[in-house]
This record gives sequence, C-alpha cells and structure tokens, in this order.
Amino acid sequence: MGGLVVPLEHVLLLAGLLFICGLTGLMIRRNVIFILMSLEVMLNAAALAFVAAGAYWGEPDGQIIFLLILAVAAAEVSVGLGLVLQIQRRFKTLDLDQASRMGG
Amino acid sequence: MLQNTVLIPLLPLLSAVILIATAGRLPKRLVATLGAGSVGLSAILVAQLSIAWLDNPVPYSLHLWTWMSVGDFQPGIAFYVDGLTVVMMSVITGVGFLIHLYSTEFMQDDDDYSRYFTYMNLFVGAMLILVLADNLLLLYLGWEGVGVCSYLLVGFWYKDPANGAAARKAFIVTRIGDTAMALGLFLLFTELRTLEIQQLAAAANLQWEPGGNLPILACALLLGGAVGKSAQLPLHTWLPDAMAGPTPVSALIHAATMVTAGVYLIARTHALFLMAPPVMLAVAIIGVATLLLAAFTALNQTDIKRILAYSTISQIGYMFLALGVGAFSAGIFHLMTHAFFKALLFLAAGAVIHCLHHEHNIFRMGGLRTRLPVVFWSFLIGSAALAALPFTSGWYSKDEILLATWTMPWAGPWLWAGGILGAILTALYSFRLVFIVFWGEAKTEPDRQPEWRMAGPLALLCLLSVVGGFIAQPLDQVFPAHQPEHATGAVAWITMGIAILGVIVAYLIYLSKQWSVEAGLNSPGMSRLREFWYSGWGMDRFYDSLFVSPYKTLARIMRNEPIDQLYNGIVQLSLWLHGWLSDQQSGQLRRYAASMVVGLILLVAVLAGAR
Amino acid sequence: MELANLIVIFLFGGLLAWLAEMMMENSARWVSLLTIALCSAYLWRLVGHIPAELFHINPVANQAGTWLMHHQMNWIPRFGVSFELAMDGLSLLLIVLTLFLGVVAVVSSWAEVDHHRGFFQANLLWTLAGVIGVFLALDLFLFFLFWEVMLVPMYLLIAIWGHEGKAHAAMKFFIFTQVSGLLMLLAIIVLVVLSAETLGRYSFSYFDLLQNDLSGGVATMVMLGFFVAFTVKLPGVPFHTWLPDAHTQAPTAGSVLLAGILLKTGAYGLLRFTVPLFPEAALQFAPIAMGLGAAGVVYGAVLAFGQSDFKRLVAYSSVSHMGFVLLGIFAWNHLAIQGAVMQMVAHGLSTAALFMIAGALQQRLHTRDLGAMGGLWHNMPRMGALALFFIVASLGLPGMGNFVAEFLILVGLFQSMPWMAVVAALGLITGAIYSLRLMQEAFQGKPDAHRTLPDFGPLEMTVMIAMVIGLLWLGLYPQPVLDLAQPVINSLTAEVQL
Amino acid sequence: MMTPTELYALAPFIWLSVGVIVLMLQIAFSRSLNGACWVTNLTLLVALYSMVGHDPAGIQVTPLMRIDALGLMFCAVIICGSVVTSLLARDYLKQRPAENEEFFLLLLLATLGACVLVCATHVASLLLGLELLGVALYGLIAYPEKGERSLEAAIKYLVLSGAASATLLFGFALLYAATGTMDFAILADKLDTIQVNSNPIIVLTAAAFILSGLAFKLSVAPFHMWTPDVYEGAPAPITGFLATVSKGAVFVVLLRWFIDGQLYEFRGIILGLSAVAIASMLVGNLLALRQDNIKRILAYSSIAQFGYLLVVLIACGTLTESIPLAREAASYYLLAYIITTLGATGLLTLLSSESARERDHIGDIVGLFWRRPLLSLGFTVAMLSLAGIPLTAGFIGKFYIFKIGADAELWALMSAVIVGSGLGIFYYLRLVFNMTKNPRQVHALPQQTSLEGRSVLLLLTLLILALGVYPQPLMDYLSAIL
Repeated sequence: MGGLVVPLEHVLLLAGLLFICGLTGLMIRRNVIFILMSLEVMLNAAALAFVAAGAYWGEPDGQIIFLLILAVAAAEVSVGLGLVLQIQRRFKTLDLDQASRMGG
Repeated sequence: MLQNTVLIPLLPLLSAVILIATAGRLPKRLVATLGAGSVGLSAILVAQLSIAWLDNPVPYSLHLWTWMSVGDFQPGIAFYVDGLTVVMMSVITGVGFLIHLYSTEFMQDDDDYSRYFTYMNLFVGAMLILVLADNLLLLYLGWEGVGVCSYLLVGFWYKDPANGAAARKAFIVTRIGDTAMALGLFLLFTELRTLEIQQLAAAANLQWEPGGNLPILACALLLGGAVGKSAQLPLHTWLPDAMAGPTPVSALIHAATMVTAGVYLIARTHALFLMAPPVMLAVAIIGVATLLLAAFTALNQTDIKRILAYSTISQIGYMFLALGVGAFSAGIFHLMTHAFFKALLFLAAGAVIHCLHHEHNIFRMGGLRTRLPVVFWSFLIGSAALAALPFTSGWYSKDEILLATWTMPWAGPWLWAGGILGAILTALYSFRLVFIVFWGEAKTEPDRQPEWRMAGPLALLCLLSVVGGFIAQPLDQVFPAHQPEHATGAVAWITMGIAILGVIVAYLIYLSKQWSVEAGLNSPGMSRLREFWYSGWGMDRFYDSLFVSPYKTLARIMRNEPIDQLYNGIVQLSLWLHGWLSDQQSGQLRRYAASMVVGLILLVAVLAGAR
Repeated sequence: MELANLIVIFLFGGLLAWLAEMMMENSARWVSLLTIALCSAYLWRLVGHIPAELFHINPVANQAGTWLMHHQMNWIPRFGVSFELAMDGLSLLLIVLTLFLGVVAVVSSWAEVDHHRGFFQANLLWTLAGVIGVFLALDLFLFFLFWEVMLVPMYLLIAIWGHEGKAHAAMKFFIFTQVSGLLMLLAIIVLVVLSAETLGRYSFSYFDLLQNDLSGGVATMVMLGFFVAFTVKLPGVPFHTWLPDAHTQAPTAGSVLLAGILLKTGAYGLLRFTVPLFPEAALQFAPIAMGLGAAGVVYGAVLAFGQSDFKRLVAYSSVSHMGFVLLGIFAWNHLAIQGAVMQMVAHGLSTAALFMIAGALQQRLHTRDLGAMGGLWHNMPRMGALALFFIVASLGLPGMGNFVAEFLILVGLFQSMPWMAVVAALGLITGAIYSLRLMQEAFQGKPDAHRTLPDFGPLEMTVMIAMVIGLLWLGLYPQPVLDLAQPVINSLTAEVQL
Repeated sequence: MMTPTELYALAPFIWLSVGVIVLMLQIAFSRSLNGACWVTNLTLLVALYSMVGHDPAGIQVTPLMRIDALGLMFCAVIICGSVVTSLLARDYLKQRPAENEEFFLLLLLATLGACVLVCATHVASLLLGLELLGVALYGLIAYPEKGERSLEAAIKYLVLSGAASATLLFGFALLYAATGTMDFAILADKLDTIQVNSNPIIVLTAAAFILSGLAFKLSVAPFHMWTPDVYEGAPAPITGFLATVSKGAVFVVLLRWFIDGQLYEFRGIILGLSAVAIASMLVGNLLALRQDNIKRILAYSSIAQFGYLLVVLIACGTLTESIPLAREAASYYLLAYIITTLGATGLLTLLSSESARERDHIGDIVGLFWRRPLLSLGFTVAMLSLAGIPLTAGFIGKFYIFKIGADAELWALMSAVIVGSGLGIFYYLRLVFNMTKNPRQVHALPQQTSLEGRSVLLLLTLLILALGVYPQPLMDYLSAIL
C-alpha cells in the first residue's frame, strides 16, 4: 500500500483541520457568500480525505469520489449563488441574520 | 292471622308510594285519610295480631325472600315476631296512629301536606321493618330508613336553611354511630357466619367465651349504633337540634319511636351483650351520665321543645341504665311508658305552639291553664308521668329501673344515686315547665283551640300515660328468666318518693316563688355554669372545634386538588421546556449550525468514549 | 360472528344517525334510540339461544365452551393476534348496563344538544360500540384497540359539546388515558413476548396468556402496567384528577357515559385481567391497591364536600365510590367481588341519574354553581324528589343497589383486612356529609321567588323512574345480578387465590 | 459490461431519466401546466410499472446499487408519493400563476434521486442520490417566486444540508481510510477484523460523522433545528414531499448502511443512537406543544416520529436476532408515516390551493370540520395515526416499536416513547380541537380544488385506516421479502 508518500494520519489531520475551518466559518459568518465558501471548504476537506485514503489503499476509488464531490459542490454552489441573487434582490442585504424571518 | 304480619309494614309503605305517585295532586282530605288511615289499619292489624299471638305466645318467623345470597352470606327479607316485637309494634302503630291523626289537623295549613304524610308513612314502615327484622341486615335497613325519614322530617320546612342544617346534623351524627354498627355487623358475620339474630345468639354461645375480646368488641360496635340513634353520650347532640321539624314529628320520631331504636337493638341482641359484661357496664354508665347531663341542660332551656328534647335524652338514659344493669324488660317497659307520656307532652307542646303563633319560648307563654284547658291537663298528666309521680305510668317503669339498678354488683349504688339525682331533676324541670307555661300571667294570647283531631289523641295518650303502667308486657320468653332482683326497704321508699321532692322544689321556686334563687343563679360562677348547662355542656362547641371545623377547613384547603398540582407541575415543566426550546429556535442559521456542531461533538464523544 | 354484530350495529347506527340528521332535522336521536333498541333486541335473541345451564357453569378460563358465547378468528396471525370475542355473565351484565345507560344518555341529550345533533349521536353510539368491545374482547390486542378507540368519540363529545373549559378537560382526559394505555400496551407486549417462550408462539389470547409463568419483579412490573391503566380509568387515587374536569365539562350525555360505563371498564379490566393474569404479583400488591382504594374513598369524599360545582361534586363522589370497587376487587373473595360488580352497576345508575339532574339544572339555570341554586324543590318538586332519591341511594341507603354493593364489599374486605374496612367505612360517614350538602345547597334552602323553571318532562321522567326502579330492584332483590356474576367469580377465585 | 438482466433491473431509473428529458423537451416547446403534470405522472406510472416482475431476492447492479425488494418497495412508495405530490401541486400551482412547469421537472429529478438513494449500497451512489435529491429540493423549496419565507427556507436548507453532506462525506472518507472499502456489505467484514485487531477509534469517529450527516437529513435532535423553518417556508406540496420522500429515502439508506455494515455491533454507536432517539422524542414533542403553525407542528412531529423509528436500529444492537423484525418494523413504520404525513400535508396543500396565501396557521383550520367534514375527517384520521391511536396505520407502526423495544428490553427508550406520545397527544388533538371549534359558524365555501386532489386525500385516509385495521397482508409481504 504505497501510493501515499506522507503518512495517512497527517493528511487526515489536515483534512480535519480544513473541515473545522469550514465549520467555524459556517458558525461565525453572517454573509451568505462567506457561508457558501465555508461550505466549499468543508466539501473539499472531505474530498481531500477521500483522495488521501484512495492513495493510501492504492485504489482509484478515492479520486473518483473526489470528482463526484467536485461536481456536487459545483451544483450546490450554483444553486446557492442563484439564491444569493434572489436574497440580494428581495432583502437588499446578504446578511443572513437580517434575512431571517421565521423561528419559534 | 300471622301471615298478615307482612301487611303491617306494607300498608304505610303502600300509602307512601301512592302519595309519591300522585305527587301532591290529591285533595288534603284524601291525603289525610290515606296517611293516617294506613297507619290506623296497621294498628288494627297489630292489635289483631297481638290478640292472636297472645293466645299462643310462641315466636315465629316469616321468610319472604332471600335478600342476597353470596356463599354463606344469605340474609333474608324475613320477619321475626316475639313478645318484644309485639310490644314495639303496638307502640309504633298505636302511638303512631294517634300522632298521624293529630297531624291531620296540625299540618292543615301547610302546602306540603302530602309530602308530610309521605315521609311519615315511610317512617312508620321503616320503623316497623326495623322491629320486625329477623336479621341484623334487615334491621339495619329499617335503621337507616328511619334515619333518612328523620332527616327528611326534621328538614321538612326546607326553605329555612337552619332546618336543613339541623336535619343534616341529625343524619350525620347518627350515621357515625351507624357506621360503628355496620362494622359490628361485619365482625359478627366474619366470626359467626350469620346475621340472623336468633342464630347469632346461639352461635355466640357456642363459639365465644363470655367476656372475651370478640364479644366485647362486637357489642361495643353495636353499642355505637345504639348510642347514635338513641342520642346518648357522646352522640346526643343532634336531638335538640332535631326539634326544628314539625312537632308531631318530634313526638313520633324523636320521642316515641326512632330514638328508642337503640334501646330496642340492645334488648334484641341482649344475648350478645350478656357475654360482654364490660360493655354492659358501659351501657349503664352512659345511661347515667347522659341522664344527668341532659337533665341539667333541660333545667336551663327556654325553648319548650328543647326542654322536651333534653328530657327525652335523659329518659332514654334511664332505659340504657336499665339495659346496662340487665333489667331488659324494665328498660322496654320504660320505653313504652315513655312513648306514651313523651308523645303526649310533645303533642301538647305542639298544641301550645300551634295555638300561640309558633311561639317556642316558655317565658313568653304563661297563664295558659285557663285558656287552653285541654292542653293544660294533657301537659300536666304528661309531666306527672315524666316526673314519675306515684301511680302514673312513668312511676312504675322508672321505679323498676332504679330498684334493679341498686342491686347491681359494686357499681349499683352509685348508678342508683345518679338515677335518683336525675329523678329529682326530672321532676324539677318538668314542673318548672308546667308552672311557667300554664300559671302566671298570660304573655301571648292563643288564637285558636285544638279541635277533635288534636284533642282526641291527647286524651287517649293521657289515658295511656296514666294507666300505661298496668299494661303487662309479654316479654318473659324474650329475656333471660333471672332478671336482677329489686331493692327493698329504705332504698325502695326513697326511689318511690323522690319525685315528689322535685315537684315541691319546683313549686317553691317557680310557682310560689318562696325560694328566691335569682341571686344565686345570677352570681358570676353560677351564671357561667348555667351558660355551660344551657349549651348542653358545651358539647356542640367541642365537636365543632374538634371535628366539624377541621373537616371544613380540610375540605376548603383541598378543594383545589392537591394531587393535581403534581400533574400541573409536569405540565408547567413541559411548557417551560417548550418555551426554552422555542427560544433556541431563533431562525438564525449560525445558531442552527452551532447546534449541529454540538451534536457532532457529542456524538463523537459518546461513540468514541463508550467503546 | 354474532357478538361482533353487537358492535357493528352501533358503528353503523352512528353513521346512520349522522347521515339521517343531514337529511332530516332532529332525526338523529330517534335513530340512536332505534339503534340501541335494535342492539338490545339482538342481544335478547342471542341470550335466548344460550342453553340455560350455561348460566350456572363456571366459565373455565381456557375452555371456551364454558363461556356463554365465544368467537375467535384470525386477524393478525403474524403476531398471534386474533379477533376473539367472548361473553360471560360479567360481560353480559355490563353490556346490559351499557345499553340501558345508552338510552339514558340519548334522552339526556334530547333537548340539551342544540347543534350538530347528528354527529353528536354518532359519537355517542361509537362510544357505546367501543365500550361493548372492551367488555367483549378477550384478545389483549383487540382489547387495547377498543380501549383506545372509545376515547376518540368520547373526546369529541367533550371537546365539541362541552362547557366552558372543554378543551382543557377533554385533553386531560385523553392524555391521562392514553399515556396509561401505552403503559398497558407495553405490558401486554412484554407479557406476550415472555409467554411466547413457554407457549412456543405469539398469542394475545386471554386464554393462552393466563398460563403465563411470570414471577418476581417482571411480573410485578407488567402487572403494574395493567394496574395503572385500569386505575386511571377507574379512577383511583392518585390518578383520578382527570375525572372531575372531564365530568364537569362534558355534556350531560357525556358525563352519563363517562360515569356510568367508561369508569366501569377500568374496574372490569382489573377484575378480568390484572388479577387473574398476575395472581402472585397481585397478591403482593393487594395491600397497596387496597390502600389506594381506601384513600380514594376518603379523599374523594373530602374533596366532594369542598366543591361548589354540582357536577364536580358528583364527580368526586365517583372517585369515592370507585375506591370501593378497587377495595372489593383486591380483597378478592366472593363477597367483595360480588360487591364490586354490584357497585359497578349501582353506581352506574345512581351517578348517571345525578348527572342527568345536573344537566337538567344547567340547561335551566345556565350554571352549575351550587351557590346560585337553592330552594329548587319549590320550583321543581319532581326533580327534587328524584334528586333526593338518587342522593340517598348514592350515600348507601339500604334498600338500594349501592348499599348492597358497599355492604358486600366491606363485609368481604373485613374478612381479609379488617383495618382497611374500618378506614373504608369512614366513607359511609363522609359520603353522607357531601351528599346531604348537595341536597341542601341545590334543592333546599330559600327559593328564589322570581324563578319559574320547568320541571322534568314525561320523557325524562320515564328514564328517571326506570332508574329508580332499577336501583330499588338491585337493592331489594339483587339475586339475579349476583347469580349472573357468580359463576364468573367462582372460576376467578378458584383459579386465583389471593 | 452490463447484462440485460441488470439493465432491466435499472428500468425504473432509466424511465425516470427518460421522463426528465421528455419533460424538458416538452417545456421547451410548449408551456402547459397540465401537460407537464401529465407527463410527470405518466413517467412515474411507467416507472412504477417497470418495477413489476423484478426478482425480490435482489440483484446487485455494479457495486453501486442493489435492486432488491426493500429498494424496489421504497422506490414504489417514493414514486407514489411523487404522484400524490404532483396531483396536489397542480391545483396549488394554478393559484400561483407563473412559469410553473419546471416544478415538475425538479420533482421528477428529486424522485430519481430518492430512488437511487434507497437502492444505494455504496458511498458513491449514496452521494449521487443524496445530492440529486437535495439540489432538486433546493429548487423546489425556493420555487414560489414571491415568497420571502421560501427563499429563506431554501438558503437555510442549502447551507445546512450542504454542511451535513460534507460531514457525511468526511465521515465516509475516514471510514474509507480506516477500512479501505466504500461498499456497505464489504464494510461488515472489514469492521470485524478491525474490531479484533486494532483501535477502532477512527472508525467510531467516522461513524459519528456519518450519523451526524444522516441525522441531519432525518432531522433528529440535535440536528433538527432547520426542519421547522424549511417546512414552513417550503410550498405546501413540497413540505409533504420533503417530510416523506426525502426523509424516507434517507432512512432506508441508513438502514442499509447500518445493518449491512453491521455497525450495530459497536456499543458506542448504539449508545449514541439511543441518546439521539430519546432527545428527538422529547425535543420534537416539546417544541410542538404550543406551536401555532401547522407546518411547523408537522416538522416537530416528524422529529419525534424519527426518534421513535430509531428504536428499531437500536434494538438490533441489543438483540441481533431482531434484525429481520427490525427491517420489517422500519418498513411498516415508514410506510405508515409516509402515508399519514402525505395525508396531513395534503390537506394543507388543498387549503392553500384555495387562496394565494399559504394557509398553514392553526387559525386557518378553525371550524373546518363543519365546512369540509370529509376532508377534516381525513385530517383527523391522519392526526390520530401520528398519535398512534388504534385502527390507524400509525398504531401498528407504534405497535412494532413497542414489540421490538420489548424484545430488546429497551426500557429507557420505551419510557421516552410513552412520555413523547403523551406530549404528542396534546398538539395532535389541539389541531383536531381547532377544527371542531366554532360549530355555529357554518358557511361552506365553494369548492375550488379539483376532484383528483380530494380523491387522493380520501384514498390516503382509507389507506391509513386499512393499514390499521387489516395490517396482516402488508406484514406478510414485508416479512416475506425482507
């Protein structure tokens, strides 16, 4: 099993850190653009982990999933950006907290 | 002849059913005919029965149907007739008929004429069932039945809440005793497997040691019932209040019949009581204590009916005394004579009240001797019998009781002394009543005279009060042959004559006013004592603060359901949690994300932690 | 299938009543009466076909032929659930009571319900269907089904036609019964699962489950599941608090049904299931159960005395009276159980009548507050006299059914636990206190001179007099009822000795 | 290369895809709401028909999908759910004139995604199905152009769902790193050796991530917070679709992963699931207590319902023998839940179809019982089913839960189920009570909804009752195929 030069744990740790970064962004950001970016980071963290694991096991599966994730992320973000436009038009702001009406 | 026994209680009940069904639509005349007539018919039947039975005085029983049958618990709707039953039935239907007759005039102006006779007939029916019952359960039926009728009749004039209160008091206080009695029934059945009275006696003799715990407990519980119904200490407080009912009711229920049911019960179950000497002693002591207490109280009352009520309590005390010392037939004898003269007194008092615009206070009467002569003579004869002046009926019966009391081992003389003191007091208060009401100056003018339907019964009862002492009761087979011996000598003389002393004292104080007791009576100590006596030895207040008020307070505190607070607490908790959780649901995306992160961290912790 | 028809008649009757009212004003109540009449006639026919000697045979629990009627067919064989209905003397008795009180309920709704009469009658009949199902079902799954299903129409009766606090009351009623019902469902399932180990298959049939050999803590827990559900319905202290609210807020017919029969399903459950299924556990638990019963007797009476709402007072009196039932069942001897059965019937009649009077008063006075009443005897002597009768009946006057019941219970109880009987006997006194207070506040006292109120009409009088006769009959010649229940009790006590 | 058998097995997916393309072309040529609706329904029916005659034993088509009875049954259920949604949506959309035809396009795509999801046995297919479903749903939620609430709901759902997907994928990546497989069935063997050989902490962490991701989709506590907002914001038909099809599909995939991968052998997972389940039952029911928006009530109710359903998975952990029963129970419960929820949201859709406004406030149904007795009766039945009252499908579902809980002796969970049900009664009945309020104001409004909408609702009601009264056939079927 030698597709991976660095130890797997290191890459997973990196992916984990990326994931946490994304999560943190999700929790502290109010601007919808930044939130979408954080989401991308999280997805990419997962993708990175897949690539690393695939390399570790010497299989192409990891890369395939990586490609799928890329496609998915693109789809999500495109719909997301569409919604961002609507939000901007409707609420005149990109601050999600201000666009929130529901609750309780 | 004997199978007609069934008709005796049935007739009044039937009349009551007809009166209920017609619901007051019958004319008064017809109601009166039905109400009084049915009891009169019963009385005739009783007379026939008595005559027939006296020819061949053997107890017999009449089984109608089995009431309920569960395993060996098989009480029947069954009657048992012996001497005691005959005496009781005669008193109930005889005196009962006279009182019904009297009522037809007394209640003439009342709108609820029909309702009155319904209750009265129901009462007579229930009372007859009580004395006819061959088992304690059926007796209990009659027992409770008369209780309810008493409740209904005391509260007959329901529009005044005070009457309702008196009625409820009467029912509930007796109910306390009844509950004890019911427990007694449970105990008797559990131990002896029957409630049939004659079998009970036999079974008890076989299974129980005289003086053992079980007979004592059983008799004590039965005594509880008797004490309640007969208004003896400590459950006597209801009777004076029960005077709120129409006066004929007081005469019938609260003098002649129902209140003596306790005496009847003890006499009926004497076989059991004889196996429990301590209870017998208790009966005697209760009797003496009650008769003294009630006599002192009667001495201070101003309401004519309350005086008579306390006097009733006191006289029943004598009967209890008789039962307690084992002189059962003397007790029943006094029961009968008391029924005569006390009914007479009540009816006479009723006549006074009737003719005096419902005046009850004796100090607003006076001088009626000439204005209401019939009533005066009735009252005088009644009082004489009550005071047990020689050769009246009361004299014979009370004499017998006191003489028997003296011979009771070790406690006898003390009880006798109490009885004698009571006799003086009885004479004193009864003639105080006579002198104040019928002599002196008139304070209220009567507006009418009793007509024949009232006067007739009075006259008949006068006769009975005088000659009642000569009626021989067929009780020899009912009670144990060896009744207590009678005292002789000085004791006998004192016993016989003591009442005269009381009358003389009453004369000196209340009529000739030669003894001025005003000063003594008004001294601070004395007036407080009189106050105390007046209030019936403070028993009402005592019970009120010990039971009634706490119960009411308890009910008031609890009325909003303490247990429900627990469930309300759960509801409040849920709502509070709902509120808190809803607040978290703020609509902020960041917060939602944070909750997910928290969930993730917790899950990781749990999963990794609980390997 | 004959037994199922008893239920089906009511289901369709309800539907018909609903539709009939849409077609024709005021026709629903007639449809209701007809439905009940039809069902009674059908029952009469069924009972007529039962061989007379069966009424004297003790129904052996696992011998279906000894029951008056028995019917079983597969329903959900996947879990051993069958559609099993059976009738013995006890069920027959309670069904007769149900039918009778059904008529009372319809009559009491006659003038009171003034909107959506059709749907009202439908719910009324569906409630009856559920109750009859409860009394007949011998498959525990089926039993639970009826147990829960009858709540829904009852809930609607209270929630739609109830008084001012109906939402809260109906909800409380439903939640109490439902939560305790789920406990019972869990208990039933645990019982079935554990019995399957010895039985080799799943079966919800009463007869199969009677042979369970649960013991120790498990048996106690499972028994408690049943006990709580039934005690909530009974209601026993401390699970009774739904009852005063529900009774008070329900329309008259609802109160009649609740007090008259729904409460009896709890007693029936205790008698039919709790004790026989778990004799050992019940034996150990009996003192506590009896303690709850005695506490209920006294507690209900004290609270009844404190109430100022006519219906609420009567509701608490039910708590007190049903405490006697709990005592009777757990005393577990012939006398006490007979007493408990008797109490179910007698209390059903007397309380139903009192609720009917309460309903009539509310309709006339637009209040249930005793403070606003007084002297009503003057205005309505017929109603007053009837109220008096039922009040003294409910305080246990001999000669009426309630006395027979309470006396039998107490005698029986005295034989097993004398002290408990002493405590319970306090109920005789406290019962008198609140009953007479009710009489006083409502019918006695000073009448309001300006008030003219219509007395009971012929229809109400007919029903009332029927109940009067019923109570007197039960009080003076209860033997037919006792005989009907006796074989059942014989076999119950023979199998289970506490 | 794919064999004809495998291709045949994939027929429903192929037909759905074909339908998507046809619909797209149709819209490109001529816009017609009715036309789009009919094409959609035709597609769905063809797809449904194409499932007839499949081997119930199942066939593995590539490592990605397993077309077995479980999958097929839920495909069928999903397709039926879509039919119901599309029929109800037509009236709903007619009230909201705009370019509405794409709605059906998205609906078909979402259906396809859900169908892929229920057959997924591999991370890749799971990812594809999930995202196909998810992305289509973003569009559906945001569909009503004018609604601010729907926009807000869509962006919230998008962001959070994306985050959940990322979490899920990260978990799978970790699992892949630890085991070297992404196939659920092989996972079981690998996990076995891992459990024996080495420290499974990485596996457990992975499981936690995966569970979190799925828990979000199932909206169980504490991953539930998005649910009410999204339900409320989404157009009524989509609320129903989201609550039933989307959640149902995710639960099936969870069931597959959990049971095929034998993850129930980890005590930690069982413990974690139990905590999540209990929290869901309590939180969901508590949140609904005094809620006045019916969609939010249904959202909270679904949180609780999935809490109950998780008991089934937990039972597998304590009692391995109960796995077949667990599949059966889960299937029955899900079916009952889906039918019931479709019925409940269907009423809201119908009501909202009568006006341009979303009629989802509790005030909107006051007195409904007297205006629309039959519809209200249907809603009442649905509420009773959710509350688990006998004679309804929901009761049988709950019965399964109790049965399996009793088998596995999960007393704490059972207590929570009872407490939760008790709380649940309150708000379900509150809705019923509100429908029966104001009985004196009876004024029937003219019927504006189409016949098929109403008959669909009636059919659902009858189904709820049928499954509650006579559940044996379905039980037999389920126990035979699973």
